[in-house]
Amino acid sequence: MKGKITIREEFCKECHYCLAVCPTGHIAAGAVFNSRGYRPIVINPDGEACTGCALCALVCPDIAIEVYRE
Amino acid sequence: MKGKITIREEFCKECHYCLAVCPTGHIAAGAVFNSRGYRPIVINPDGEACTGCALCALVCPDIAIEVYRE
Amino acid sequence: MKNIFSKPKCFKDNIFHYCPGCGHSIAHRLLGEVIDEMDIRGITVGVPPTGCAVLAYNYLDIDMIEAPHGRGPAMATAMKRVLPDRVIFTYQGDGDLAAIGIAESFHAANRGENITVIFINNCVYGMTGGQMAPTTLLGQKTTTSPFGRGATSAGFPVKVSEMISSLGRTAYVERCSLTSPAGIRKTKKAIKKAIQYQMDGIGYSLVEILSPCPTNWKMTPLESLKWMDEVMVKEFPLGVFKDVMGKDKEEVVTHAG
Amino acid sequence: MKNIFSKPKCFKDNIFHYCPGCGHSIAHRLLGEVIDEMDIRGITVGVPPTGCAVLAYNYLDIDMIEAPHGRGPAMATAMKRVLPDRVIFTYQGDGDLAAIGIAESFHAANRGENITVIFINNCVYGMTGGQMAPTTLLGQKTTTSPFGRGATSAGFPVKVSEMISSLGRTAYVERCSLTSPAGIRKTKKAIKKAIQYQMDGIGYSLVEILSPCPTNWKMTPLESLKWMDEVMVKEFPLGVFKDVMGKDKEEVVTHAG
Amino acid sequence: MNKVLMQGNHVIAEAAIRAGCTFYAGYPITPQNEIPEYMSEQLEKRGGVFIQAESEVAAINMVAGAGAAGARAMTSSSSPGISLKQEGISSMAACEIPALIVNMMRGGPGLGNIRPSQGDYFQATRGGGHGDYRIIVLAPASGQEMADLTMAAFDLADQYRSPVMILADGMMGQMMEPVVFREPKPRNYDTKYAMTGAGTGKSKIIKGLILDPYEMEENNWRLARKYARITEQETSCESYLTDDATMAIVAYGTAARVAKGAIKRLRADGLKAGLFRPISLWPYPSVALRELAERIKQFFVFEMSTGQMVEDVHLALKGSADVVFHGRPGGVVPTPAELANVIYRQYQNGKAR
Amino acid sequence: MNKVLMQGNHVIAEAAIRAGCTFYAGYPITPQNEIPEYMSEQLEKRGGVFIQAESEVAAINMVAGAGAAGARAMTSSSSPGISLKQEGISSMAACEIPALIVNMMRGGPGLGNIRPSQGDYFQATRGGGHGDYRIIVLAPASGQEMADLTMAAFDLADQYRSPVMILADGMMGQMMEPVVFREPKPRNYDTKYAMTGAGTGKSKIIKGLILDPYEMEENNWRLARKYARITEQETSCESYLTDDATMAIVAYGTAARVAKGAIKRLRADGLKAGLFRPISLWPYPSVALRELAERIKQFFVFEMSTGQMVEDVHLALKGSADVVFHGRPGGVVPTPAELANVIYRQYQNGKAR
Amino acid sequence: MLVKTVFAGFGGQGVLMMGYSLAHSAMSAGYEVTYMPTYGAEVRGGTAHCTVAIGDEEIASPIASQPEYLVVMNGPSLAAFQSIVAPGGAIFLNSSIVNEAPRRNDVEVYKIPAVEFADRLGNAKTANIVMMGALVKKLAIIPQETFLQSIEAILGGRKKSALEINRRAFGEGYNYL
Amino acid sequence: MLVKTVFAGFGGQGVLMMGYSLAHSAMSAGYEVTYMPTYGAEVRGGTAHCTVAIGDEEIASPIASQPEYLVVMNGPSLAAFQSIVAPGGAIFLNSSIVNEAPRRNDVEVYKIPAVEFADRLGNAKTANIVMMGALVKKLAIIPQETFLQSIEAILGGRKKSALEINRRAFGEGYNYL
Ligand SMILES: Cc1ncc(C[n+]2csc(CCOP(=O)(O)OP(=O)(O)O)c2C)c(N)n1
Ligand SMILES: Cc1ncc(C[n+]2csc(CCOP(=O)(O)OP(=O)(O)O)c2C)c(N)n1
Ligand code: SF4
Ligand code: SF4
Ligand code: SF4
Ligand code: SF4
Ligand code: SF4
Ligand code: SF4
Ligand SMILES: [Mg+2]
Ligand SMILES: [Mg+2]
Repeated sequence: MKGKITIREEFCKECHYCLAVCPTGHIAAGAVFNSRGYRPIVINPDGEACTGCALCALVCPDIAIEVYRE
Repeated sequence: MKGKITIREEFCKECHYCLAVCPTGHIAAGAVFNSRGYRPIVINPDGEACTGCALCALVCPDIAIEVYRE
Repeated sequence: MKNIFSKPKCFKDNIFHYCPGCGHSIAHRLLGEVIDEMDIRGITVGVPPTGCAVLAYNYLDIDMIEAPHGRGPAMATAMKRVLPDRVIFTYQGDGDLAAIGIAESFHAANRGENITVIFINNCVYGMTGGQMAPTTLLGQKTTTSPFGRGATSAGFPVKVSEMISSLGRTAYVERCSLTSPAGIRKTKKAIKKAIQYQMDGIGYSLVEILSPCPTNWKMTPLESLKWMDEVMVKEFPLGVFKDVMGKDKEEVVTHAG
Repeated sequence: MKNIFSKPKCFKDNIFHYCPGCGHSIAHRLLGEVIDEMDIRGITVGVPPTGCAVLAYNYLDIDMIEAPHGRGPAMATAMKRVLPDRVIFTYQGDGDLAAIGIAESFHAANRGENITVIFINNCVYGMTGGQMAPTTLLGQKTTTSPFGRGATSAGFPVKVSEMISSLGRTAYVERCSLTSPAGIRKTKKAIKKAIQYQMDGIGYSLVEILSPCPTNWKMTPLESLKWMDEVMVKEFPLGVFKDVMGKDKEEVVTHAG
Repeated sequence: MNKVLMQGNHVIAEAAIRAGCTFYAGYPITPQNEIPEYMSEQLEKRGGVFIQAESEVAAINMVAGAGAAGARAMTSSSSPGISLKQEGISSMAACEIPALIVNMMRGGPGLGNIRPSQGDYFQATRGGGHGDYRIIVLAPASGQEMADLTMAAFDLADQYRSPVMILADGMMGQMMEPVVFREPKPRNYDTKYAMTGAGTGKSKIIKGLILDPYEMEENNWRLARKYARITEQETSCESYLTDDATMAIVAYGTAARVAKGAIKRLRADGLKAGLFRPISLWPYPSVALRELAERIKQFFVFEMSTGQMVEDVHLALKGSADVVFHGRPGGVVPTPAELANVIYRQYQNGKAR
Repeated sequence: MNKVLMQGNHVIAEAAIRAGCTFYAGYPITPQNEIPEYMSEQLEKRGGVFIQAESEVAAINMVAGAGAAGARAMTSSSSPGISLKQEGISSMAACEIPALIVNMMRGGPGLGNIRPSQGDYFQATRGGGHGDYRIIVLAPASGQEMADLTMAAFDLADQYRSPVMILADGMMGQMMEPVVFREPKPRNYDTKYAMTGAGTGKSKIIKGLILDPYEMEENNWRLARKYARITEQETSCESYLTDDATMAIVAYGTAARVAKGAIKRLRADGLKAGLFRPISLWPYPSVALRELAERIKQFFVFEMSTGQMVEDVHLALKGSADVVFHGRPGGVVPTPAELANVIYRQYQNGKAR
Repeated sequence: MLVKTVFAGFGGQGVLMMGYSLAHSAMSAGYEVTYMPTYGAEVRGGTAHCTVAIGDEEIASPIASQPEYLVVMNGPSLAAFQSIVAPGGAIFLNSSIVNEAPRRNDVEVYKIPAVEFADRLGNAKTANIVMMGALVKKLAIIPQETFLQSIEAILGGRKKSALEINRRAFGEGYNYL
Repeated sequence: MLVKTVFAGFGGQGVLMMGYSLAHSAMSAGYEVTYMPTYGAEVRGGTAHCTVAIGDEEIASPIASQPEYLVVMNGPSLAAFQSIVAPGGAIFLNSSIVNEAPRRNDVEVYKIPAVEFADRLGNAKTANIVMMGALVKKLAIIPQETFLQSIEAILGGRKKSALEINRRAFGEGYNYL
């Protein structure tokens, strides 16, 4: 694993911009509502590994994703 | 004489635009103040005859000149 | 002999309150002549500005409504929308149009209101005593630019015709000058065309008229004309900036006539 | 592992009040990143608008002063003149900048004030619920153009970058878009350049940012991005409109990235 | 009679159109956006003119133009936007141009917030603009009154050639209530002044500029006489349960509604409270209030502000009765129970019984 | 002490610069053009910033920006231009930004004329803008007071973080009188709020937006307490020949000057007249007036308007004395003799003797 | 009589429509009525709510301090609003989404699996109408048919089939309690 | 003591300067003083005028209703202002330009051929100073030298020769009466 993301669930607003840009399909839509009525994204159990490319964070309007790389 | 002008003396404000454009030198600066403190132009005793070209009236800001032609 | 020149029929016979050599009254007369020739006195409503020409209704014998400083185009917009078959024009100075009224001017033009704007550019706030206007030339001394207009603090002169003609829905924009018989004739033609465009529903028209303000320029009237021809017109080149019915931009002539 | 992406240092850690997919918060973040990278938090004063971004001070941890709707450029003008060594920017929506604030925007630009304007073009009045903006596209339905914006009554969309760049004393004007990672990176670069120009005393800079407003466009966030790339950018082509330090007008690219 | 459930903003817009309003210009601002939104659709459909102005300044001057051109015209805004219209309003008063201006007040000063408030009373009734002028100010307290007063406003505007303001607030604008639209009066006023072109007759001028001070003075007094006439003839108010009351709440608009609710509770608790509700804020119903003060000696002025109308109460009563002020500014609408508590505490020691 | 003969407008401008004003923004309008004209030359020469704004709206917001940035800043205008500044003034009051605003009143409403008038009293003292706020309003009646009050205004603005207005008129602005410029106080106020960048410390916010109504309410009351403090501490007035007077004229600014002239004549004719002259119009010197009314029972309010300040007189006196109003609106400045005649006729039947 | 009901949920759950339909039908049933929505930017993203007051005389304030009824469409709204319900009042929970139980024990609680019902009817968007069925029944001041006519008047020229689904959704809620 | 003087003439005749110099010198001489010019657009084209009030106590109004003195530089101004002069007052006429005689016979009239004097001094623009010489003499409250110092203070850094001409112009007027 080269990269890793953490999702700040209360920040996510379910816009799915990150989903659309993640080159590895590492992210998936969520199903559980947070306290603000949105379903934050989750790590896609079927997706490929995160490369730490940070594209998801770059397009995320809500600074809901933090990215780590080795 | 082809043309003629009449000067509305109370209207004239002594800007001398008309003097500058009259092709025949028919107009001259005046010397007598009107009630508003301006010295209206006069017919130039030494000038040529008026041709009725109306250039003076065209440039007069104060509609102080009426022009007649035969 | 036949009278071939006297005041327009649609004029009241009052002595102008303007200073000697002022261009406002020439512009008024031209407007009057156009109204006479087009026979539209009865259907025309004018919106004079706050500025030296605020008293235009003392001369033009047509319906006129005073606009708060700069707001003529907003008023005219509404009047034309309410009375689309009337001829509605504003008459505005450079302070009125390009400073306090720039928003209303810009947006009425941008909407393409079918009105006519007669714009008197005299590089200065005449009525209030010669302060710097948006159109004041670089280096020009006025009562609020005592060391001459400096670009760093006041910017370059605003080019109204250029700016307005760049807006998509304007129909006709021309800049004229009152310094010569030819310039005056051209100005009249431009006013007539502008109003004709309005009557034909072609749309927004603006005639910018370079006009002397000897008083605030601290020049004699004749010096003023010379300054206009030699200096002012360099910054404000004459010509048709837009004509949706003709070629889009005629050759820009830099001298009157 | 090393954290390579989290909120800018000059940010407060509040959840944005913006709608899902709104571009405002991306623009905020980019600003924050630029402030971090240039290390200017301590000398920067921001003027947020009246508009959805009115609460920008809840996120950016810098000195900020609210401007009445549209008046940011007037405020910023004064602040920069009083504090020439500070970095002063306004942040404005399309209603704020091009409707109510067009006069202040136009004249601050015309004076060439050495400030930076971050201009969020989302084709709509976001905060008040989606009314027509000066930038609303022809045919676009909004709550005050229920039949679609019609040119005859509302005119064509106002092209802010084009207009501002035509003013003599503006230094740098670029239009960017937030629809893609490349667009976002380019936007950040533009913001940085704009502020750099200010710090170098080169003069007035404006970065227009095409930004999604899914709520008022009545689209999902992803639909919004698509609409921007396919429709909005046609009316508002991207590119550098003015750069007094580089070539005067770069090739205008019509798609983000 | 067709009762409809409608939001206050829509009620005003619909009533205006029914009253013959054919011109609307305005700039969005919460909490009155539904007025321009309604107008944008309905005026377009029903043959009128809707313009989303570039600003409130432009809007008021458009309305001046439309009104001067003979149309029934209106604009609407909320507090900050109304401040921007002040030069225009002063100018319209000077030029005697009829029009309707709606202010759906919100919390102020400055940007404030968008909640219901009554902080613009001074501005509305004292001329936020410059110079000696007044405009008629009407304060509806229900959806029905929104409809009725909107129609009345156009008539008053025509009759007195004056701008007329409807002064309400976010709650009045947003709340829905059942409303019946009455038949408007036919527009039967002299509009000879209208700027429609001189035709073959004399040309007309509409202007506020009068350079000669003595002429201007005469004009100011002429306007003052008009204002006196309006004061005599167009003052309106409601008295609610004042016949047997030992104290009266004085409140208008939303505050008056809350007061009515409080009165029920107070009466249940044994305090004979009544309500004096000005409907016309200018002209203020001073005479009626003074008459009431012949019997009632305790007045409790309640406003959603830090205290503005209370000055008119003092001016009317000139010390002839006790006046207590209670204010809830900033966008707060207290509940009837809250208000009743405050009043009860104020008067419980038998003072007002 | 150097006495100079200077026009009122210049006096204000010079006093401002001496008081440390380094920023001026304004838009030309008669009769105050000499202020921006003076500033354009002097601020440039003396290291300040002069901006001829594109409008009064821009000017007031520039001044807000400069004031917020920590500069002593001012703007000036006359009636119509002041109307345009109302949103900005309300916003500055909300944001608590100190600055000086000068209104050289002219005849109104609307375009009116450029003669001296006092028709903007309501606007100045009641908040022409929206929401619950007040600004301090000072009314000089001489060139010397123009100088002194301008300096005082900047101190008050700083002390209370509030816009302060000098309310005068065309005559005060145009007239020349000998003036001595006193040494201004050093500027010794907390300016921690100023928008100068956060440095390495906490960031600051200046705003008027408070979305939560209860928070806003608390803020409104906080401001109200500030206004109460100002009322307590900053009220000022002059009493002239009131000690033995049987009646007092109440007048401010130019009207008060005329009144002083009238008083000499009246006293010569045997009517013991005095003058009560408010210097601070807001806060109004109600307490002092009330005290005077313990002895004097006849008040003659004279304004160059159709009657505005007279409301404050009524509010102060609450019926405890007779109040007669005399107004000369529209740009008329009556002579002392004219005024004396009117007063004499009013009181000659022994009523006031 | 004066009955106040607060409706609360996420934007998009048809919360304002619930309030409007109640107010409309109460008006049709001859009552005085006010309806007060949340408005302005605060609607954005957050929860939406509205208040309906129904009375037999003029209603003083359209803003509920202590509503008798609270209809709650999601968890956060329950948290935000449960405390304001008048003692002895009732809370209607959209139990398909709200998992939490109210903390209040001085009010009645009705749990309606509205989304399940709606899903079964083939239109998840009618969950709000299901809730209305339950509410209208308990309110017991508006005839069923009056309410249904209001709904139809409000939806206007919608498709017959859609109206039919609404009727059935209403019935489910009505009959559930 | 309270003396009011009105100066009137065309713009360009130095009317405002006359008033200003009088006010300035009266101030230097220790009096209370006010100076009120015409202002605004009305100056344009028309006649200019101003009023100076000199007193030994605070001056109530700077606007003269019945000035004791009127200094008139041209015909139209005479027509406009002669009626306001207080009975027993005086009118100073620039008789080089004003041909008309005042209608008033209850005031003194001094005719000063000011332009002739000024022309003879080589500067027609000093006609106003000539008039001031006459006025200051008749006023008899300001020492000659005080007035001349005021003129010099006002004209500031002007050329010595120009100042000298002013002194002589003043002297001509002063000695003429
Ligand atoms: C709101 C407002 N601001 C300012 C003024 C003062 N004012 C009157 S005319 C004018 C400017 C005149 O200049 P311009 O528009 O160029 O017209 P000009 O007199 O030069 O023809 C100004 C500033 C005013 N009357 N109203
Ligand atoms: C003087 C004034 N007029 C109107 C408003 C209401 N208002 C607030 S924001 C706004 C427009 C917002 O649109 P925009 O500037 O495009 O910003 P966005 O929300 O789209 O980012 C309006 C009209 C106001 N607050 N003040
Ligand atoms: S960092 Fe790159 S790979 Fe990892 S989740 Fe984000 S977009 Fe996908
Ligand atoms: S881009 Fe951000 S806010 Fe949007 S879904 Fe992804 S994590 Fe959530
Ligand atoms: S009409 Fe022609 S020739 Fe005659 S005076 Fe005029 S300009 Fe001269
Ligand atoms: S152009 Fe007209 S105003 Fe000028 S001098 Fe000739 S006649 Fe007189
Ligand atoms: S001031 Fe200038 S513009 Fe005004 S009337 Fe005089 S010359 Fe004309
Ligand atoms: S309304 Fe539009 S601009 Fe405003 S926060 Fe929502 S998406 Fe963003
Ligand atoms: Mg001009
Ligand atoms: Mg926008």
